[in-house]
Amino acid sequence: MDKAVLSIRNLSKSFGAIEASKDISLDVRAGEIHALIGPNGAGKSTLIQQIAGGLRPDAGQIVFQGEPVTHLTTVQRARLGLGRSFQVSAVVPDYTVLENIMLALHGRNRTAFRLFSNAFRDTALLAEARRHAERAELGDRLSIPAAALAHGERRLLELAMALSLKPKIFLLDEPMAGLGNDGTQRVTTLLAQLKTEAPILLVEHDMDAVFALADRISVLVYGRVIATGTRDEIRANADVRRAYLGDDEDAL
Amino acid sequence: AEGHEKVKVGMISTLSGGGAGLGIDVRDGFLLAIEQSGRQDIEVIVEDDQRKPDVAVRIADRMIQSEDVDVLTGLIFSNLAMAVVPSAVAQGKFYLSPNAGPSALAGRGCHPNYFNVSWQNDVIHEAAGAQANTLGYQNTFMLAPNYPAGIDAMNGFKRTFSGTPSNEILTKLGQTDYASEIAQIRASGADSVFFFLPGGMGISFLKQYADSGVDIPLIGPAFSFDQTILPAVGDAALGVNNTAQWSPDLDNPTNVAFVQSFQEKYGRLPSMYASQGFDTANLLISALEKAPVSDTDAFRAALREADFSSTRGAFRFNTNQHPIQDVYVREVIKDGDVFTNRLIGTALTDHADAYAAECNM
Amino acid sequence: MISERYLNIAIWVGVLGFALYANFSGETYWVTLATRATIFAIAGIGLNFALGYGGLISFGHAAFFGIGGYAVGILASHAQSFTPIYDGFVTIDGTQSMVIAWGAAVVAGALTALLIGALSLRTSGAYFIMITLAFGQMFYYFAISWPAYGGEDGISIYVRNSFPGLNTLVPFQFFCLVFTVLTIVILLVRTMNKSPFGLALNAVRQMPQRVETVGIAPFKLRLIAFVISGMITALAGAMFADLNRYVSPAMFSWHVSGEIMVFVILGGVARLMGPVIGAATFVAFEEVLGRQSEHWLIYLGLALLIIVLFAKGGIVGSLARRGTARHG
Amino acid sequence: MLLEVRNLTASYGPTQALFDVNLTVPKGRVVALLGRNGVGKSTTIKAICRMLPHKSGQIIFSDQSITHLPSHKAARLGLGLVPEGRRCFTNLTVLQNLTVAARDGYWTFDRVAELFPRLAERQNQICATLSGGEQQMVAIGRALMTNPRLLILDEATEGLAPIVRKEIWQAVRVLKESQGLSILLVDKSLKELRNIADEAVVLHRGSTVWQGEISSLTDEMTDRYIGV
Amino acid sequence: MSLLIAEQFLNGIQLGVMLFLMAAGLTLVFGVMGLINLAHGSLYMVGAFAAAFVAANTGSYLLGIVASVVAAAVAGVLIETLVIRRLYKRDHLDQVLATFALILIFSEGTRMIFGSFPLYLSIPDALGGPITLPGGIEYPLFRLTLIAMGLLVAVGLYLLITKTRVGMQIQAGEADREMISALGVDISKLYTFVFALGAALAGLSGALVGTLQSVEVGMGEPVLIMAFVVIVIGGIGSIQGALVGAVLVGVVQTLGAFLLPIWSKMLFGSPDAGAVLSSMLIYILMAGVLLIRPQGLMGQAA
Ligand SMILES: Nc1ncnc2c1ncn2[C@@H]1O[C@H](COP(=O)(O)OP(=O)(O)OP(=O)(O)O)[C@@H](O)[C@H]1O
Ligand SMILES: Nc1ncnc2c1ncn2[C@@H]1O[C@H](COP(=O)(O)OP(=O)(O)OP(=O)(O)O)[C@@H](O)[C@H]1O
Ligand SMILES: [Mg+2]
Ligand SMILES: [Mg+2]
Repeated sequence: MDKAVLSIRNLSKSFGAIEASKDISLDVRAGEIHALIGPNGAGKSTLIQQIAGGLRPDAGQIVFQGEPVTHLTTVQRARLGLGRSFQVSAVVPDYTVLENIMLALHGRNRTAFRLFSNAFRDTALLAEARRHAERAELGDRLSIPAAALAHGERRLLELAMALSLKPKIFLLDEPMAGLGNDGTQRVTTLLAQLKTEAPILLVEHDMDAVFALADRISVLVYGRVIATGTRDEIRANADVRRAYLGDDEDAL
Repeated sequence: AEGHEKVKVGMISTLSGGGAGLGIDVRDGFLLAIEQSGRQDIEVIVEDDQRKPDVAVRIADRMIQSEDVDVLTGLIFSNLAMAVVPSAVAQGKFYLSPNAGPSALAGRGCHPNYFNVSWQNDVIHEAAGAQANTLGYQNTFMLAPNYPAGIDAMNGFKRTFSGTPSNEILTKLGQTDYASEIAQIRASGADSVFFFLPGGMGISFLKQYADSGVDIPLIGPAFSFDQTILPAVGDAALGVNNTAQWSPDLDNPTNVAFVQSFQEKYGRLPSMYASQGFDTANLLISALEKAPVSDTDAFRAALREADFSSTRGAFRFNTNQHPIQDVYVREVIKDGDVFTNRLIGTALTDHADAYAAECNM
Repeated sequence: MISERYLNIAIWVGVLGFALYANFSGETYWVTLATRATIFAIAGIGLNFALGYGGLISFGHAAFFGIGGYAVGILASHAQSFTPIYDGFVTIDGTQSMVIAWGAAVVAGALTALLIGALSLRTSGAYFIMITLAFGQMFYYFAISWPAYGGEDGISIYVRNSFPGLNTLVPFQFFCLVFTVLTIVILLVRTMNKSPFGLALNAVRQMPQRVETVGIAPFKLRLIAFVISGMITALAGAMFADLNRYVSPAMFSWHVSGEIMVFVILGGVARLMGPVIGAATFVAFEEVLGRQSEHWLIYLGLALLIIVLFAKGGIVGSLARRGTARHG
Repeated sequence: MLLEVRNLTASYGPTQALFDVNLTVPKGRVVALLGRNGVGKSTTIKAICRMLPHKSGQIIFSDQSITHLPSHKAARLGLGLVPEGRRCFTNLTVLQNLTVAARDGYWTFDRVAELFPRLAERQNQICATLSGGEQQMVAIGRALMTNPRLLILDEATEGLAPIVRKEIWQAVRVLKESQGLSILLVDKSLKELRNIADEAVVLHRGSTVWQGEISSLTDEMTDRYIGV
Repeated sequence: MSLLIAEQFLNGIQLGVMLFLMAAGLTLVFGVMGLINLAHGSLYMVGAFAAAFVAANTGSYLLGIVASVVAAAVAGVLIETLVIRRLYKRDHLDQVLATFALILIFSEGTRMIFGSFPLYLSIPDALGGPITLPGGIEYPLFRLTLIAMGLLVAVGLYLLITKTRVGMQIQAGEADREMISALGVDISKLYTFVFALGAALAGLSGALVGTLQSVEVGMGEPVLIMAFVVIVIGGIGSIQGALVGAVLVGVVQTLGAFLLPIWSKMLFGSPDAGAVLSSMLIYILMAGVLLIRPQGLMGQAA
């Protein structure tokens, strides 16, 4: 608990009659992958959005590295080191893989408002961008526009952009969605490495991946955290099985 | 203009877009006079300004820089005249205005090469004020769009009107619905309504006024009762008194011949604008008969003499080279199937505009 | 298909060459036309910066064009009548100097764009198009009905403003000045488009939420782009005033906004030289067709229609393939 | 044979994505389209649904060439598509999404609501605000409501909770068995596909490399072309 | 005075409904199909000219109205199939340029056919003159007819868009054309139909409103801008919004033009400032509304 990088305290959010977050509290600790699972519409993406700053909670606190950030904008939070990927790929479609990553690097370095220097002049920065692309296995796709990437590759680019921000925490919303088996494998390996750099809050429906990666798991149902615990605790939890996993053992 | 005997006239007029009807009539009247003069040495280049100041300037530039015209004419609207005239006359060209007469060019901004053959803007409204006095109106409701010509109209009317305006309303330029103004007129208790709403605004207002059942008499400058517009207004305009320096039934030989030949040539009744175009051309021809345009001073003097017979009767130039003329009162009538104007009196005799004193030429 | 870079150079050389040819063959009026096209090109480049790169479809750029023009017109009219513009604890006089007047126009354009942008950028999509149109119309009606500076009659600048070392009344000298400005503006825009700012700006057009999550504020990006855009267009307005020696509310009309947009689309949206070739083509159409027939607008309409329907990416887009990748 | 695709090629502008795709979907069978990311599975499906301009090759649906038909006509012959990335009509409500293109038949709103109770709960919510999984349900329901003869599912279970996924596979099985519906599907979980598909088509770099009974798909094949 | 204000309020509402009528076709095409059609004003003009021409030649106002609808619808079908159809996939910009070109073509074409002078179209005798409303206000019958037509169109459109499948399909087409077509809806034909309907409405309103105003080339332009203002204030895609927006604009414009000069006279001794402000008023209103609600009064947040 002492090493919580991100703490969420009693967060609540409703859309009209729909309560998407109900009094949610959870911590993400240094060095861990904290998976957030739950049925569709449970409020996972809504929670991620509130942490990232896209939505304002109705009540509650978000504390990042000991500082409350609830009142900050998305941009300010991103600068503090909240690195986020989207559930629906949101990369810049006309930009090549390299350009997308360079955009992230300029954002991170706060150089985006330089009007009169060349964005691609800095060779060190370019080299770094290539490194990030390679980590996401996009090393040979550098000059392909994102729009022309297959669905799966676009997800990888999404990850590459997140990691090039060198965030203090990763907020990943379904990074495996749409990836084939080998893709899932690769991302799993990548995430396992990444957590040594920064903890990860991972939303994912791919249970193989979740159970392979997560140090701890929180289960969200109807906006409420019904359980938090280790993989085994969660796997054994009857409520979780009923609400989310289903009883069919072999599907896991 | 050295060497060649031909005289080149550049006519920049509004031939497309809103207000094109006016430009077309000025052009047709002008060309008719040239044709009737039988002079082959006058070459007229006609261009459309689309009622856009920058287009007018561009055409003027071309006529001056590349086509080397001697005389410019044709502009319909004051704002276009303000865009073209100062720089054209500064470059030594003559400009004869067949329609617009902004006060800036009549007063301090007058120029030896600028001649106005129509009227200074205020004059027609001054005549309306005078006619209002004649009719015994005491409190007139006034209506005009909110732009310089509208404000000139208000001022012109008030300059001669001896009653007190019951209300003065400036409407939005281009407004098409007048229900609100008509309600105010109805509630005002005024004994008459003076309005200046050129073009489509006037058509809309007249139709709506007629339909509203308000029966306070209207009076106004000729612009909303001209031959270009009357067919579109129809019954709604019948009987309204309006003021102009010309009327189709003015009984002088020049005018009778003009009206007849215009009808023959173009198959429609001439408008006041057509008569102005006709007069402008005749002024030019009269001056050319006395001096070549290359002899600037002599030509200017010849223009100043205004030795031509105008469709409107007596015509001479004041010190600011704007007309001194009679302004008449006309009434809208239906002559068979055709709506037109009939002369019913003279509002102002030998009238000069109010700005001449400011002009020191 | 040629590379965009060569096409760009060809366009630049083409405009300059035309003016040189016109000047030395004594066709002064053609020089004036080239000047007109050059000024329109600058206005278009201004709009293209917001519209092409930033995706900000402004239908109100006439506001900046007009503000630039009026800045020059007002300063000149005070200089002509020897009355100060402001006579409080400091005295601000009018001026007939291009450098000062154009500078004032750029500053006025920047302030106007800052105001309009700060308010309008809260909206997006068609709402943005319409709110910018609304601001343009406000300026238009204000200029028409406010009597202090001539209302609809506008302001006449009897003598063109002066520039040190030049006789601006000579059409070719004035052209050279304007063309130099165009060249500088092109180079500036090119630099800015390749800068990190350009990278972010082009991204925010396509995927604002992504730009946000890499820590760049979209609003700030857009506002800066809008202000730069307004400044460039205001500069063009100032030069237009000097070209015509006249300013009027017509500069604020929505037709002008539409025409500036036509330069951009005709030439090629988000193409560096698109507005230049677009404006040149427009001016040529206007000139050639306008002399053919009273009904030339119908031919202009048809020509525009054919270009939109069949030349995707405008003239530049259909002649040149996309410039090489940014890091090329 | 309900659907037959022969020597299909397709391009996105200058880049060719499909080189030689061949596949058949017999009546009443469930065929899985397999291959790594980017091999052209979605492109094949787009081409079948006539959403890409035709390049070359033949597409025959119930003995009729649809190679040159516009997409709505092909659809009316009985193609029901659940596209990759959901593509719900974000400005419509759930109910409107489901009914907008509905055609008469077995599937009605009530039956879809039975399959996805959540949709009935949210029937008047605008789709833009639905969660990812909820949108996926809408996309499936929407295709079912056109009562197709061939249902095409492109990653239809992406982003769905395991429990929902199981329900969908269950429903697919029911569709096949009780109604004889033919199904072409793409999914990432080979494990789950093996339980439900009859046949498999394997794509590699825009070409078909194999078609046959899914049970005869060897580990060597899956290793090489799918990656497990 | 207060009675006059009441009457002005009524005039404002009347102007509003008239604006809605003018905007109705655009609501459909812009609001629902998402197409920026600058040529809306041209279709309005086509309707007015057709009505004036037919009414003058047959002597029947009713035939004129029928002609306006038919002519505009035919023009709509032509425009849609020849031009607009190719633009749905393009962005707003190309639509703006192409329809801007259409304005030029229509305006000059009309001028070539009918000349530059305004045409005559007047209120038929049966609808002419004022009637006395309960409460003693005299009100022109024709204006009341316009109000009735406007409301009728509003209700009709509302039902079409929200209650019919066709309405849903159009909206779906706006969100994702390719997809709705892949689900078996012939969206091309549907769009042609909707565009023609929008054109017919524009033509109808051109004839009706043109009866009260002037039938001349260029009459459509102010209408176009006003129609956009109305729709944007109301919120794109919402018929109720367009109606509310139109009435708001009508009332603000009418009362503003009436009261601002009076207030300005009281405050500064001259009505000028008020007149200046009132000519900018609806644009100020629009900017104000969008600043508070960037998606219009009844639009959905994007
Ligand atoms: N703007 C909104 N208005 C109304 N309801 C909303 C809004 N945004 C989200 N919701 C609802 O809130 C609930 C939570 O949505 P959220 O996207 O967080 O789910 P999720 O857990 O990410 O689901 P999934 O796994 O399917 O992506 C859903 O039922 C959704 O419909
Ligand atoms: N719009 C497009 N423009 C250009 N190229 C594209 C486009 N869409 C896809 N491609 C390319 O076509 C190829 C096939 O893509 P497709 O989407 O069909 O793959 P897929 O097999 O469905 O992959 P995934 O499993 O990731 O969805 C890929 O190489 C991709 O880069
Ligand atoms: Mg989600
Ligand atoms: Mg795919």
